[in-house]
Amino acid sequence: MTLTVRLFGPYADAQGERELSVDLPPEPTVSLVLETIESRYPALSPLMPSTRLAVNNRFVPPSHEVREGDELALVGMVGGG
Amino acid sequence: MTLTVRLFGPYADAQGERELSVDLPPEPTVSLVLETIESRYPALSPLMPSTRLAVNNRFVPPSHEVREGDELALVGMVGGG
Amino acid sequence: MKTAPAIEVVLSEGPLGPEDAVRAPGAGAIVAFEGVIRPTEEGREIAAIEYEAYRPMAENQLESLARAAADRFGLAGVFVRHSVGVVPVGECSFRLVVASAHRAPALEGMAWFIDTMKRDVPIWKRPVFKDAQEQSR
Amino acid sequence: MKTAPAIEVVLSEGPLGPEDAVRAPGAGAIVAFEGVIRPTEEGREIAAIEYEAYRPMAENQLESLARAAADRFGLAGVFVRHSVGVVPVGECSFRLVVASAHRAPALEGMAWFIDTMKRDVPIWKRPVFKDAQEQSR
Repeated sequence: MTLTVRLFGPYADAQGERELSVDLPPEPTVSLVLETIESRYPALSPLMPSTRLAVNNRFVPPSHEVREGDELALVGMVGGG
Repeated sequence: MTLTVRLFGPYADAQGERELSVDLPPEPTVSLVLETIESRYPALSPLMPSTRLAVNNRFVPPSHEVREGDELALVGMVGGG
Repeated sequence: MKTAPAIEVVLSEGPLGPEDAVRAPGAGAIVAFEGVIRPTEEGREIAAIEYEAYRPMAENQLESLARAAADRFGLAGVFVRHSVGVVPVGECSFRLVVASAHRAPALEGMAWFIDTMKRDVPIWKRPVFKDAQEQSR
Repeated sequence: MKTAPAIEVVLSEGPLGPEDAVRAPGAGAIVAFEGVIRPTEEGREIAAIEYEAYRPMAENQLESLARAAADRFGLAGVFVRHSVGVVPVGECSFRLVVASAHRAPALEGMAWFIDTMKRDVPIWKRPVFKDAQEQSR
């Protein structure tokens, strides 16, 4: 399956894009999504250690399985306020 | 010398007066003033353990000597705000 | 060069009105604490709190506390307002505004100021109970 | 019976305006934190900060944080305002108002909220440097 992952702030700056399209086996875990992004997008890899995957506007455990149609985004390295 | 000591809040309530006139030897220390008040005014004695003597609008050490004309007040048991 | 902290202390009769915006150039954090009269005291309904201050000393102490807080926590500004006299339930009787470059010293300085104030500033409070008020009518 | 805490979260474009008075019945302590844009970042003069939010998630997270703070510290109300977009130096971009029966939980809840927000709420900031602005003219 192909997942679209939204990028904001430093992620968008580092990658020069607002979203990624990532090919993955069906229903991958959150861990697998993050590992795959880290290995395929070297521009993002410095940010990945502190990155979480948001699924449908929430943080979920690493073992959570991503489904078709879920809204995904990289979050971490925030600092509002 | 006779010193006048101002009373506020719970001190004024306990004593039923706004000031005390206390006879003391010349230039008594703050400790002596407080001890003398404690022994002569039983209505105030429950409050005295947490009481300090303010001299000319400041807290001073127990060994500080009080002079004629100093403004004195019992302070402690406050709780503004 | 570090500019001197802005310090302001005002005791005023009755409830405190709203505050004008505090401007402290360069401050990144402005924290305002308001003490509001609660409807009960010792489990009894009250109508108001009456504050009695030993006024010149209270002002001196608040000002030296404000300076001490500014020095100790590196604050850019400390602004203090306290009521004297009667303040009805729901009204504000104490306001402390602290301005600082960063958040942590502002919050720490505020907690320190209030704790110390409760101990060292000669302002006493006396509840005005509702039932006492009714009895005296 | 304990009334449910009042929770309010608003993200809005540009600098935050002044707040209306917060009314939280029974609260004895109202603490307001304001984050103001400082004139320098990493030692360089800035003109503004630009905030980018992953908006629905930021709102969700702020709201669940506000509820968590209210539960954890027994707060009567938690009111959150955060800017998105460009906020010039000296303007307010974040305001947190906490109402509580007593002082200590208000201050502790406030510190906890802000620390957690910095970690868990997807709002990113980007300095708009003065020199960059001049170069691009």
